[in-house]
Amino acid sequence: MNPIVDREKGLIELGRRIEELKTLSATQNVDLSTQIAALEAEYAKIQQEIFGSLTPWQRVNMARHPKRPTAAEYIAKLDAFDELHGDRFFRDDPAVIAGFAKLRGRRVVVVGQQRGRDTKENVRVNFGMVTPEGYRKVRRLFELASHLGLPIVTFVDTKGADPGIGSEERAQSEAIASCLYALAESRVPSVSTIVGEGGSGGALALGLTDRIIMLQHSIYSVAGPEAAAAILFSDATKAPEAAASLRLTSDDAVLLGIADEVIGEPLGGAHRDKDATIELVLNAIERHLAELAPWTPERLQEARYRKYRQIGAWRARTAPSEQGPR
Amino acid sequence: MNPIVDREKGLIELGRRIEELKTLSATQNVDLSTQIAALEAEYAKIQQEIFGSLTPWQRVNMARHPKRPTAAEYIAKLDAFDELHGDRFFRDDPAVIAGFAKLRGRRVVVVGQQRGRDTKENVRVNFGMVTPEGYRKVRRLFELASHLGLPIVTFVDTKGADPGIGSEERAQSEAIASCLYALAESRVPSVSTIVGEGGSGGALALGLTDRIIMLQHSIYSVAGPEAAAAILFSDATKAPEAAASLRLTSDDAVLLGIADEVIGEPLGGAHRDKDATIELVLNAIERHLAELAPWTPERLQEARYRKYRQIGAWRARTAPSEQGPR
Amino acid sequence: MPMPEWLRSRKGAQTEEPAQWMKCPSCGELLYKSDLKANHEICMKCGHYFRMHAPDRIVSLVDGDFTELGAEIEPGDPLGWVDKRPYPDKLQSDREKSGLSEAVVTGFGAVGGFTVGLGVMDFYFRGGTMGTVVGDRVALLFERARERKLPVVLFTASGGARMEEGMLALMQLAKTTQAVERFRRDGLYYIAVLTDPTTGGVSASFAFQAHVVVAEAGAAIGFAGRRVIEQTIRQKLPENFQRAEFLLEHGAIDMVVERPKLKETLVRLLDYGVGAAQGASPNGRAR
Amino acid sequence: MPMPEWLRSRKGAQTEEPAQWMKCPSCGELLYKSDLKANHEICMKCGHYFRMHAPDRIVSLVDGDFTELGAEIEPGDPLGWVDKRPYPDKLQSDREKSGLSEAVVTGFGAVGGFTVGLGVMDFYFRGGTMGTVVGDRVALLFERARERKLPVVLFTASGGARMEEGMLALMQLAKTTQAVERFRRDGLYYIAVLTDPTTGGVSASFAFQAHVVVAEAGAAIGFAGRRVIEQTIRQKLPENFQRAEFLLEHGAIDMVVERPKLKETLVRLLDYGVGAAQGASPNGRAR
Ligand SMILES: [Zn+2]
Ligand SMILES: [Zn+2]
Repeated sequence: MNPIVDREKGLIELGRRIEELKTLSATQNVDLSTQIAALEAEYAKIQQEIFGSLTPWQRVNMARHPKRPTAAEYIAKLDAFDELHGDRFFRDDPAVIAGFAKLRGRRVVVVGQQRGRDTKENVRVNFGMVTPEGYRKVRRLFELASHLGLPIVTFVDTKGADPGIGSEERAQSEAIASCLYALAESRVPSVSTIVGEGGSGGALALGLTDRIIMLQHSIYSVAGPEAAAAILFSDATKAPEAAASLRLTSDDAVLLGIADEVIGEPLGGAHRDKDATIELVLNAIERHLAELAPWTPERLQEARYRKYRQIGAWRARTAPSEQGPR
Repeated sequence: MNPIVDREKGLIELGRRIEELKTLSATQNVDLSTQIAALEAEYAKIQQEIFGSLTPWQRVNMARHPKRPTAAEYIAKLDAFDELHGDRFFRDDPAVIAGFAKLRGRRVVVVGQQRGRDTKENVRVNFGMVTPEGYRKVRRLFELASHLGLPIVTFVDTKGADPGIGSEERAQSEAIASCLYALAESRVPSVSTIVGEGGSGGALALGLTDRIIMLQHSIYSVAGPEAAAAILFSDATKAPEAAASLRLTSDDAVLLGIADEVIGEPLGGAHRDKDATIELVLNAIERHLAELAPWTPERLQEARYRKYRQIGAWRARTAPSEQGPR
Repeated sequence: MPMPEWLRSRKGAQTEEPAQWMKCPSCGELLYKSDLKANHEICMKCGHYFRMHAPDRIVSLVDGDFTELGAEIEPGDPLGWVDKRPYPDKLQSDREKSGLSEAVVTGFGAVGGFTVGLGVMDFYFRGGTMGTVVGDRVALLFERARERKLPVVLFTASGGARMEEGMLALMQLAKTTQAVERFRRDGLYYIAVLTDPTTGGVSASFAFQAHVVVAEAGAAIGFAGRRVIEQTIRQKLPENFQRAEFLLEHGAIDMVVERPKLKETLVRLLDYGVGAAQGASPNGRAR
Repeated sequence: MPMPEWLRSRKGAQTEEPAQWMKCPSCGELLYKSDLKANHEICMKCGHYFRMHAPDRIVSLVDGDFTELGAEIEPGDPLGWVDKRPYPDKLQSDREKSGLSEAVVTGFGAVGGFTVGLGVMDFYFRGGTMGTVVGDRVALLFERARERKLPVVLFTASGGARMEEGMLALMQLAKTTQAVERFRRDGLYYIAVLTDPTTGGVSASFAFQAHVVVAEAGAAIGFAGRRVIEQTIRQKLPENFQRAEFLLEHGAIDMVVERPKLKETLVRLLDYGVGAAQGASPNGRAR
């Protein structure tokens, strides 16, 4: 069970009681305003206590919250969407939703990783873990976008690429490497938004973009906190510590020069007001696309190159140079 | 049983007797020259009778002769060969042999369809019928050649693309279409040689080249004679008639403006003198490559476009034009 | 929408003696032709899709008129082919039955306001097989659309390359591929719509070289024919094998569209690509 | 061939106190180090491939000297990472053990007469993991080779992205991919040699972006680690799973080469591509 879901329970129960009192007050024509105001104050206090400041591990769980809006929900709010399927080779991977779309009237190619919203959908989309077929569909759509001159919009949400036998047999590494390559060579503007969990190379395959937007409680991580704890702390239960060490929050992403913008979430998380969150995200994407629209392909490629090139080089104070035999 | 193999039997027996007499003459020191000369004259006469003029159907069977040199044998006579494997997606198809090579010192990418020389090899190479994985390896190597500026040399020898369930599931049509596309967009010289059976789209996938060479008894056909007979004559035993109607010989290919050169075969077929045949083929390929080497990519593409564009338009006497509503 | 006069005249013999009824090959129901046409040529009882004649398809798509291209390119008999009948006889009887001069009609028209190069193959003419004329007309369509910087929409319906033109027919795969490649290299936009059936040489060339590959619901699509595969593997294939929906699941095509929604879908697909191309700087990459 | 002086000095601590014997982890045989080295670090008894140190690999490949590139790019501790030990301590001890400052050595040298940009990863330094320094050095290698229009040969050996550098390590997949892409876009030639093990972020970026992907015999290559997969599927994997030979069969790599033949193979592969490029007019297409 997701710890955030646990903590929410009392709050949700309190909210229900407030609603009940309001209904009672209206239908029975009794004045309960004092009681209601008291409960509302308590609600706000508890909400602030729980969600006012979240630890990294809590934010990981917020990013994984089962009610959190998924890629499909963002895509549903676009002005138009026509899904395109398949890698042309092997299979259509339902863990990737992709196609032509209009975002605030602008024609784009959109690609999203789809986490399941319930068990049935999770089985269908493999818990949002994309197979090589899925990445090859992604690559195909990136190349299509570049060919037609359409900007690329991605929604990132996966705990990682599928680690199954079939995925290894069908060259998962090559599939991810090809997505990265297609984004690197693309000649159109691109914006990725991390809407939930940005897990490792399987997430970055959709993320080598001109701009990176993160939702406040989304995460971007080199490895899952559980895996990192198991390997580095030799103790999988130390995931909360690992989550803190990994510096995987949206705030960290800004400090480390990776995220270009963070979209605030309602207190309690994006799922507490899906429509407003989605609205903010789409506005932000459109703002970045509008800014990039006049750029030439050469300028886009040069800026993108510099963006990722400068992440690193932590001790080198002088410009790198060649050194001969010594 | 291949009818040509049947007809050869008496001749091979006669050849063996001549060899025996020669050995006897040498070891026993008896003069058998009269007998030998007589048998040799008979050999030549029968050979001329059998092979002097072959019907189209006989040439089909010559093209399918189990001892006929295969792609691997041509490739073995190159100056160097380093095989490259795989489609990067799914499987390495052994029905395609492909890699870097040197042909008369010239660096090339070579791609050949490999028919089996015996039952065991036939099982391994699926009787020379290429699967989508094989065509995707081919496409990858065409693109590699174009990127590195290496000419493309292909050896065509297949009764057709694999018609199995798996091949349909993995989009055989798309795989062949992509090979054709890769040849059309390639910016390097390309020469295909039909060394045996050039069967339908599965053969042409390696054949949209700047130059087309055919061995004398190779065939290039829109459909297998058996299939054509079954469909058009409603009688699969009419394959000989269908073979004649299909105009599938190398002579036809020249008359129809498709083959650029035909390499003569020894009387009795290429397998009667493999080394000499292979030598002639490699010389011809090198001659065409040398001619094309100084051409710019633009000139190559333009000439290639015209080559295939002009095949057809049989009744149009005037230049095509648009016609409005009438 | 009325059928343009020129299209009516092309349909020739067929429209002069119209049979009132059609029998559904799937459920056996007798259907009024006029009702069937009003229902997009889909059986009202069982939903079976009748194969559409090219002129009917064109009329169902274009906003108004249609300017034909390459009608002068007419078939010959390059190989002097005779099987049970001479090839020219077969061509003549298909011409009379269909009112068409060959198995594809190509030209320019507007679809939902977008002027496009439009090609429609007709299975009723020699099973939609591709000989030199189909190759020439398709190539010409891409060449002229390229000159005019217009997108191409191509409806396929084909049993493959036409045997009666031998090697020449096979080479049309090369010709059409080159025309598509040159067209795409200029950054132009190509949508293929695969209808029942799309197999063999057409499937293995321009059908799968489009940016977007749409299939009509239920269409049989593949390289090898169903019977060839059944003979090879000596067992019956499942009913859905090689159907559009099967291909969608196997990742081979972009979408399956029901016929009544085809035009509106095409208009949306055109809008994405054409709208983009207006402000685009295509990069010359092909795929 | 003698080890260049600068390389010997880099190996530092390791060469000062040389143990005479090595125990084969596969068959348990005790092997003289000098014999092992003469045998390409392959167990004389069972054929087990010992993982090679980067300097040894470089010496085994280059004709003469090697000009190092990017040695000044040294690791920091961008996240202030502490698990059981602080990250700087781990770096320091690996530095002492390996004589290397990071998990990759990059530079220029001649291999069989062909001057190339050469990168060699070292599994003995932090399991060959890629942090910002590996990313910077690899990107710099491709940038400098691009300026000099030289081919690149890159030996991978990596457990993936380095966790101790968090998101920054992940972003090195993007950085290196861009450098490879820009390099290839200029028509230049890149050969990757995948050695044991090549997994995770390195496998999913520059390892599989080469024109020719060679694997050393027996090398484990994959995206997910073997243990992760076994935990997921709750069963043991076959021994050959994710081995170079397995990948060859599944079409993922171009060739499997035995270590003693590696140099001669590379020289031939370089000859094809470099020889061609001299007279070529590359078309700018990437793949
Ligand atoms: Zn019906
Ligand atoms: Zn051993």
